[in-house]
Amino acid sequence: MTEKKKHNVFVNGAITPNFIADSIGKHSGKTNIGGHDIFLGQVRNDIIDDKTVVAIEYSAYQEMAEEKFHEIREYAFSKYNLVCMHIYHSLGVVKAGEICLFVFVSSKHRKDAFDACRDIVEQIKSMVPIWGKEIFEDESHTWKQNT
Amino acid sequence: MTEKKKHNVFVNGAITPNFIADSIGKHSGKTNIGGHDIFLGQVRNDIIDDKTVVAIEYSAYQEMAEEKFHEIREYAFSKYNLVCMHIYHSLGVVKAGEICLFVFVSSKHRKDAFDACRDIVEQIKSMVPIWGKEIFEDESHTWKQNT
Amino acid sequence: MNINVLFFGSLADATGKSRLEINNVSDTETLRSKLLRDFPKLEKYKFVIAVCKHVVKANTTLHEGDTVAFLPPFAGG
Amino acid sequence: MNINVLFFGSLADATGKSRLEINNVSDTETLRSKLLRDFPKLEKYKFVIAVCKHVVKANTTLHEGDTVAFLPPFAGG
Repeated sequence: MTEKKKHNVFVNGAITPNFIADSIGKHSGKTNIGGHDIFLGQVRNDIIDDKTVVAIEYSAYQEMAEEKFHEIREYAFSKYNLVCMHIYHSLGVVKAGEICLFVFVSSKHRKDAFDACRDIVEQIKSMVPIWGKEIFEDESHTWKQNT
Repeated sequence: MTEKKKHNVFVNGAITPNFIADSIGKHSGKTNIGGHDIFLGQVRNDIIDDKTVVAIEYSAYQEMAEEKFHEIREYAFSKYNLVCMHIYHSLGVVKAGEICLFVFVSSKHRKDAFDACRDIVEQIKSMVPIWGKEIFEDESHTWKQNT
Repeated sequence: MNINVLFFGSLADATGKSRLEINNVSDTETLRSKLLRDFPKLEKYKFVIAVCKHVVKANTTLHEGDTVAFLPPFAGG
Repeated sequence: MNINVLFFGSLADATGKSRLEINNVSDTETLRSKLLRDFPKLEKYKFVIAVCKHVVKANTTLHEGDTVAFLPPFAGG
């Protein structure tokens, strides 16, 4: 058990460009950072059986998800030489074109940020209990499947 | 010679978080995008021979740099399945903690954005005639060397 | 012995419930069999089982107050 | 025959000039030799030569009005 504080990962609804800008701006005091890698997941208007996805409604097993995000964080800091990292994921409805995932990794040299960011995104997709209900124009739905 | 318009890559001074937010926001209409990868280069306050870097002053052989950025862009679109990409690089003085490079790559599936973004950053560093004068507290300087 | 059962995502759709309490099941295999009898639709779904927030692959003994979650394939991001 | 010469970054520091015009040099090797005589400090610097915005590795014939740039190692990003 570590005493490191757990960060609040879940955000209600879409993650806005202004939220991302604020997050970037907060790093200007950390002058040992040379590179940031940011991954943003955006909701696509996929067409499934002739129906267009207009939004995804995200839900999670929150208590378990928070433990998993914490493990992913600890693992990333142990494996890569990072200055800091942040993960934000939407809950609730996110419309097509809006952002649902924001992974922000900062390091002295770019290689660590690139390697870690990609690794973290893959781990989020495979390890964290989050689901997405893909909502169509006619309000019917299907459950999102990750590839 | 392609007729594709050349994008304006150079920005005077630092690239601001608000500029990045505006750029992200402009992509909400492109609902075939599933993932964005963004690389940000930030000026570090490295210590060189006991003196601290407080800023980097960037200069470029602009006409040649613009051709190289164009080649990098064409290559990225031919090699990866991208929806769009943007590159911005500072000219002039950028203080430690401020952002000097913004590479923004968007694709349907995350793998293309990740692969292309990293490739583009490496190509910018190796192929584009840009130089950085590292300015110390006492106003003396040295020339930045890429690793 | 009381066990708290949670269903998420498509499994909550299939069962019409997001949580329920079950008595007198001693392990996860017994619980799985009972729920498949009560909710035959579950047969069609892929899922994993988490006991107290840890995914278990093998049959696992349950204790009073344990929370057992039925989790369809994750789809974050 | 007029050739435009450009110096960038540390090379502009070393020569004290960012551009100059040179007459009567027929190729890049002749130009390089002449500039190393005029600016002996350049000996200490690493650089590549670009003719009309293209880096040339081998000796290259020059034509009236060509721009030849002396480029120290790139350091963008």
